[in-house]
Amino acid sequence: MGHTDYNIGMLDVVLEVRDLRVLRGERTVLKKINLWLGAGQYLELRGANGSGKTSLLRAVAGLLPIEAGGVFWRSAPLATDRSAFRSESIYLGHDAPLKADFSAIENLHYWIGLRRPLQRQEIEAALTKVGLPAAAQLRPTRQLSAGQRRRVSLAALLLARVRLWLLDEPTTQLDADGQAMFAGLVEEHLRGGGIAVAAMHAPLTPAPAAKQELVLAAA
Amino acid sequence: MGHTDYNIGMLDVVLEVRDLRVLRGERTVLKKINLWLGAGQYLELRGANGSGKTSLLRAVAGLLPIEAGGVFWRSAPLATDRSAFRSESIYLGHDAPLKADFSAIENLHYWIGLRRPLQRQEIEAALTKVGLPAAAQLRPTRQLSAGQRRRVSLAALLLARVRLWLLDEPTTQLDADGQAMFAGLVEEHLRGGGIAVAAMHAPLTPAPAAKQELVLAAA
Amino acid sequence: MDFTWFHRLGSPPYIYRLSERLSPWFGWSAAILIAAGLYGGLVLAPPDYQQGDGFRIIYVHAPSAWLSLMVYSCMATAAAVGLIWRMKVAHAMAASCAGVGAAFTAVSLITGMLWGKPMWGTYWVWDPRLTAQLILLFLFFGYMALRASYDDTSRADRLSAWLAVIGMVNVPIVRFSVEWWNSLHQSPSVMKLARASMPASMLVPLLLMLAGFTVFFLAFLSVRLRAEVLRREKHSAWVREMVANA
Amino acid sequence: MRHFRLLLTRDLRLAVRRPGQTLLPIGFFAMVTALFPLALSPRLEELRAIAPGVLWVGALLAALLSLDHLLRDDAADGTLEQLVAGSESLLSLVLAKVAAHWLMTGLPLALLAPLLGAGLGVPVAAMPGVIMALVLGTVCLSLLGAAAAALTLGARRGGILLTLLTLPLAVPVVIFGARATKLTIEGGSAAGAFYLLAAVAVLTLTLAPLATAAVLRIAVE
Amino acid sequence: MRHFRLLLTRDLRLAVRRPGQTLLPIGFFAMVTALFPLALSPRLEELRAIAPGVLWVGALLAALLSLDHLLRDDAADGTLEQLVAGSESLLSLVLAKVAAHWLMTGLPLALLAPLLGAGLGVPVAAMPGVIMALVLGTVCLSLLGAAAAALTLGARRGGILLTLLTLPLAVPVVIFGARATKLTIEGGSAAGAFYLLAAVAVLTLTLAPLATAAVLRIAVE
Ligand code: HEM
Ligand SMILES: Nc1ncnc2c1ncn2[C@@H]1O[C@H](COP(=O)(O)OP(=O)(O)OP(=O)(O)O)[C@@H](O)[C@H]1O
Ligand SMILES: Nc1ncnc2c1ncn2[C@@H]1O[C@H](COP(=O)(O)OP(=O)(O)OP(=O)(O)O)[C@@H](O)[C@H]1O
Ligand SMILES: [Mg+2]
Ligand SMILES: [Mg+2]
Repeated sequence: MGHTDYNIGMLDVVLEVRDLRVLRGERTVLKKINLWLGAGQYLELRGANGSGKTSLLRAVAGLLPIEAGGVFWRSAPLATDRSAFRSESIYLGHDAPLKADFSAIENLHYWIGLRRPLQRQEIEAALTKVGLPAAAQLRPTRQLSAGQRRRVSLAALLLARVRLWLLDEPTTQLDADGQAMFAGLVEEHLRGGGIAVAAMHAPLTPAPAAKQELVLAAA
Repeated sequence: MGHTDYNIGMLDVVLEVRDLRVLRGERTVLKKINLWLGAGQYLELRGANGSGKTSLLRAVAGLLPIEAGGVFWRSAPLATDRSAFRSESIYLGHDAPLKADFSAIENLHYWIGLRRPLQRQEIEAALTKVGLPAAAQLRPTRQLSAGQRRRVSLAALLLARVRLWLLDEPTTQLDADGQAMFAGLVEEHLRGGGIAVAAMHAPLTPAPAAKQELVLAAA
Repeated sequence: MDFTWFHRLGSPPYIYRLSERLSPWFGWSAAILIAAGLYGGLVLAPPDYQQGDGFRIIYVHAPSAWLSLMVYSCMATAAAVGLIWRMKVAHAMAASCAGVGAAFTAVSLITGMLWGKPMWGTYWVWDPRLTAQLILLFLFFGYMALRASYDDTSRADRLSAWLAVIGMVNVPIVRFSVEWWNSLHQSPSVMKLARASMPASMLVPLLLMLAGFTVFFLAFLSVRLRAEVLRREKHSAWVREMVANA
Repeated sequence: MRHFRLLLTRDLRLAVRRPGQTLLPIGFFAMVTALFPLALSPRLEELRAIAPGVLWVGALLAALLSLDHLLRDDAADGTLEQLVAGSESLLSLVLAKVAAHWLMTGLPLALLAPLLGAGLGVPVAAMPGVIMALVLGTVCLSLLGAAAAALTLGARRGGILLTLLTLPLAVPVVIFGARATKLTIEGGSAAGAFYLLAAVAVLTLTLAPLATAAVLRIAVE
Repeated sequence: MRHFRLLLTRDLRLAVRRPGQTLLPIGFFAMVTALFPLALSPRLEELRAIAPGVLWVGALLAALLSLDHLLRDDAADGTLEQLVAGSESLLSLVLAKVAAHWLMTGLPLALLAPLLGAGLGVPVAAMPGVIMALVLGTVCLSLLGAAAAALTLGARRGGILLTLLTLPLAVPVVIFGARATKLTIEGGSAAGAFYLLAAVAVLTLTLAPLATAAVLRIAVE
C-alpha cells in the first residue's frame, strides 16, 4: 500500500483536539472534548444515538463551524490553515459520496483521482480487495446494493493513501465478511503509521492494538 | 397496542411465496424462493452483500416486477389484487421515507395518518416508546441524527398497526439500547399475531420464539 | 504610521460606546437641517416657471437618490473591510446599512415615479437610470435576503459581504447612466456647480436637504449598529457587565 | 375526502417549509415579464402588443418549472411509495397534488398578473379579464402537467421528457388563453375566446385526473 | 490543469448520463422562442421587432434553470465536500464547473439561436452577429450564475434566492446583449454594442471566478 514513505518523520503526525465546543442549531451538542492521537493510533467514538459522534467527526473535518476550542493537525491550528490537513485526511459520512449515474470505477476515478493520478488497474485492485464483484464494478452505483455501495467508499480509503481517516459508522450495511475485511483495512492503515477515527455502535473486531475509546454522553 | 382484534380468524393470515424469480437489470438475482409464514412468525433474511435481500423484500412489497412465481397474501395472489395486502402491510427500506422539512410528528401524521386517523398524543407516545427525545420530536428530521431518523420510522411501524412488516436492515444506525428496543417491538408484534420479515446482517437478539431463517446465496 | 485608531474601531465595545455618544448629535442636527431644507424648499423657493410647484418633489427625490448610492457604497466598503481585515464590526456596519439603503432607494423610486407622471406622462419608463436604480433596490433586497437565509452569522457576514462587493459595479452605472445613454432622465445639474443651472433659491434648500439626509443616515446607522453589535456580542463579558450595571 | 384534505395540507405545508422552491416559479414569471421591457425598446404601445404573449409564456414556464417537483421529490425520498400504499384511491392523491400545485403556482400567477401587466401597459379595465383567463389557463396547465409528470416518473430522462410531453398538451391552452387576453386588452368582446378556454378547462378537469391516476399506478408498481 | 480537465470531464460525463436534466434548459429556450409566434398574432415584422427580447430572455431563463443544479446536486450527495477537499485550488474547480455549464447550455443555445431566430424572422445576414452576441452573453451568465449559486449554496431559501441574486447581476448583460442583437437584426452598425458586451464579458471573466472561489470556500467550510 506504499505506506513506506510514512515512516519518515512520524513524530509530528498528530491530531489534537483541545476543549472543543460545537453547536447544532443553538444547542450545544459537544463541549470540553479533548483528544490526542499519534501515528498508528485508532480512536473509536461510542455513544448513544444523538450523542454527537457525527457532529464531532464533521467538526474535525471542518464541515461544521467550531464554537470554541480548536483542532490541530501536525500542531498547526486548522482554523488558520487547513491545506496540509485537507490533503492528508479523508472523511466518510453516513452515506457514501457517490454519483448514482457513475460506475464504482468512474466514481473513484473522479473522486480520489483529484488527490493523485490513478491507474485503472489500481482502482480495480482496490475494489476487488474490498470485495466488490468485477461485474458490479462497471454498473452505475444506483444499481448496487447498499453494502456494495459502502464497499466502494471503503475502496476510496485505500486509494486516497492519506494519514487520517475520519469514518462515520463505516461498517453499517456490511455483511460479516465485510466487517472482518474492514477491520483488516484499519489494522493495515495503522501499521503504516496512519490514524483512524471511527464512530461505531459495536466495537471493531478484532480490535487494533493501539485503540483508544471515547464515549460521548448525550448532551 | 390494540392487537386484540387480530385474534379472530388468524388461520388465514398467511404470507406465501411460491418459487419466485426476480431480475435486476437483466440478471437473475433471485430464483426458486419459497416461503410460508403464518401469524406470529418471524423470518430473518440473511446473506452476503448483494445476495438479494432487498430485492426479495421489494418484490414481495410489490415494488419490483416479478419475473416468475407468485406472492400470496391470505392465499390471494398479489398479481391480481393487492388492495388487502396494501392496507395490511408496511415496507421499510434502507433509508426512512421521511420529509427532511417535516418534524418527526408531522412526518408520521401525514404518512401513517393516511392509513388511519391519528391523535397527536398517540404519535408522541409511539415516538417516546422508540426512544426519540421529546425535543427531537419537533425538529425537522433533517436535524436529527441518523439513529434518531431510524427510530422515527420504527415508530411508524407501531402506529401503522398492520399485520405484515417488511423491514430492510431495520437495526442499522441504532445504538445498543436501540437494538434491544427493536427486538422488543418485534416480539410484541408477533405476540399480537403479526408477521415480520427482516433483512439482517446480525441475528436479532433476543431471537423471537417462532423464528425462521432464509439464507440467500449470492447469485 | 500609527494604526491604533484602526484597531480601536475594530473593538465592539468601543464602537458601541462611540455610536452611543454620537447618535443624539446626529439625530438633532438631521432634524434641524431637514426642517430648514423643507422650509426653504417648500415655502421660500419660487415655483418653477414651467413645472409650477411640481418640481418641489426634487427636495425629497434627489437627496434620497443620492443617499441610496452613497449608502450602498458605504455598505460595500464596510463589507470589503470586514472581508480583508476579518473585522466583525465592519460586517455589523454593512449589515446595518442595508435597511436604510433600501428605504432611500425605494423613496427615490416612488418620488421619481410620482414626478414622472407629470413630466414624462407615465409613471415608469424602462430607461437606463430608472432600471439601474431598480436593480439597486434588488441588490439591497438580495443582500438582506441572503443574510436572512443563513443561521450562522459569520458565514452570513462573509457571503453577503461578497455580494455587496460584487454588486458595487452597479453604482457607477446608476450614477453615469444619464451621460452614457441618452436618457429621459435629468442629467446631474447640481453636481456641475460651476455653471449652476439652478437659481440659488432652489439650490440652497436642496443642498440643505442633502446634508440633512446624510446626517439622518449617520444617526440611523449609529442606532442600528448598536443593536447589531449587541445582538452579536450578547454572550460576551462586556455586554453582561453592562446589563448588570444597568 | 379525508385523504384529499390530508394530502393537500401536506403538500401546502411542505411548500411553506421551503419557500425558496415554492416562490421560484413565481419569481421566474415576474422575471420574464420584467425582463422583456428591458431587453426590448421600451415603447409602451409595443409592449402592450406583446403583453399577452409575455404573460402566457411566462405562466407556462412557471407552471412547467414546478411540475418537475410535483411527484419527483416524493418519489426520490420514498414517500410516494408510502402515499400510494396508504391512500385507497389514487384519484384523491392526484387531485390533491394538482390542487396543491395550482394553489402554489397558478393562483399566485393569476393574482400577480395585473401588477406585472401594468408594467407592460395593460389597461386597468382589462385586468379582471386577464386574471380570469390566467385562472382558467393555469388550472389546465396544472392538470395536464400532472399527467405528464406521472408519465415521466419512471423514465430516467425526467426533465426534458416532461417538457416534450406537456408542450403539445399545453399549446392549445396557451393559444386560446393568449387570444382571450389579447382581445380583453384591446377592449374587444372576448366572450368567444373565454368560452373556448372554459371548455378546454372543463374537458381537462374531467379527463386528466383519471388518466394521471392510471399512469401513476403503473409507474409506482 | 490536470484538476481542471478531470473536473470538466466529470461534469460533462455526468451531463451525458442524464440527458433529461441536460437538455431541459435548451428545451425551455426552444419553447420560449417557439411559443411566442403562437401566442401572438404572427406578423413577421412584429416578431422581428421583439426577436432580441425573446432570444435573450429565453437565454437567461435557460441559464438560470440549469444554474440551480450547478453546485446543489454535488452538495446534496456529499460529492462537493470531497471535490473541495481534493482539489488544491478552488479556482480550477470553479472554472471547470463554469466551463461545463457553458458548454452544456450557453453554447448549444447560441448555436440553436439561428434556427429559432429564423422562426422569428431574423434575417440570415444577421445570424453571425446574433450567435456572437449570445456566445459572449451566455459566458457572462454562466460566470455570474456560478457566483450566485455559490452564494446561495447553504442558504435556506435556495431557488428563489438564486434568482433574486442573479437577476441584478445579469440584467446589464441582457440589456447590452439585446441591444447588440437588435442592431445587428436591423442591419445597423452594432460594433459599439458588441465592444460593450465584450468588455462586460472580459470583466466578469477576470473577476467572477475569483469571487466565486472565495465564496465557495466560505460556503463549504
Ligand atoms: C422612477 C423614476 C426615477 C428614478 C428611479 C430616478 C432616479 C434618480 C437617481 C438615481 C438620481 C441620483 C443621480 C445622481 O446621484 O447622480 C436622481 C436625481 C435626480 N432626478 Fe431622478 N429619478 C426618477 C425620476 C425623475 C423625474 C421624473 C425627474 C424630473 C423630471 C427627476 C429629476 C431628478 C433630478 C433633477 C435629480 C438631481 C440630478 C442632479 O442634480 O444630480 N427624476 N434621480
Ligand atoms: N442540523 C441540526 N440542527 C440541530 N440539531 C441537530 C442537527 N443535526 C443534529 N442535531 C442534533 O445533534 C445531536 C447530535 O447529532 P449527531 O448526528 O452528531 O449524533 P450521532 O452521535 O451521530 O447520532 P447517531 O448515532 O444516530 O448517528 C442530536 O441530538 C441531533 O438531534
Ligand atoms: N437496479 C439494479 N439493476 C441491476 N442490478 C441491481 C440493481 N439493484 C441491485 N442490483 C444487484 O442485485 C443484487 C441484489 O441486490 P440487493 O440490494 O437485493 O442485495 P442485498 O442483499 O440487499 O445487499 P445488501 O446486504 O448490501 O443490502 C446485487 O448484486 C446488486 O448489485
Ligand atoms: Mg451519526
Ligand atoms: Mg439491501
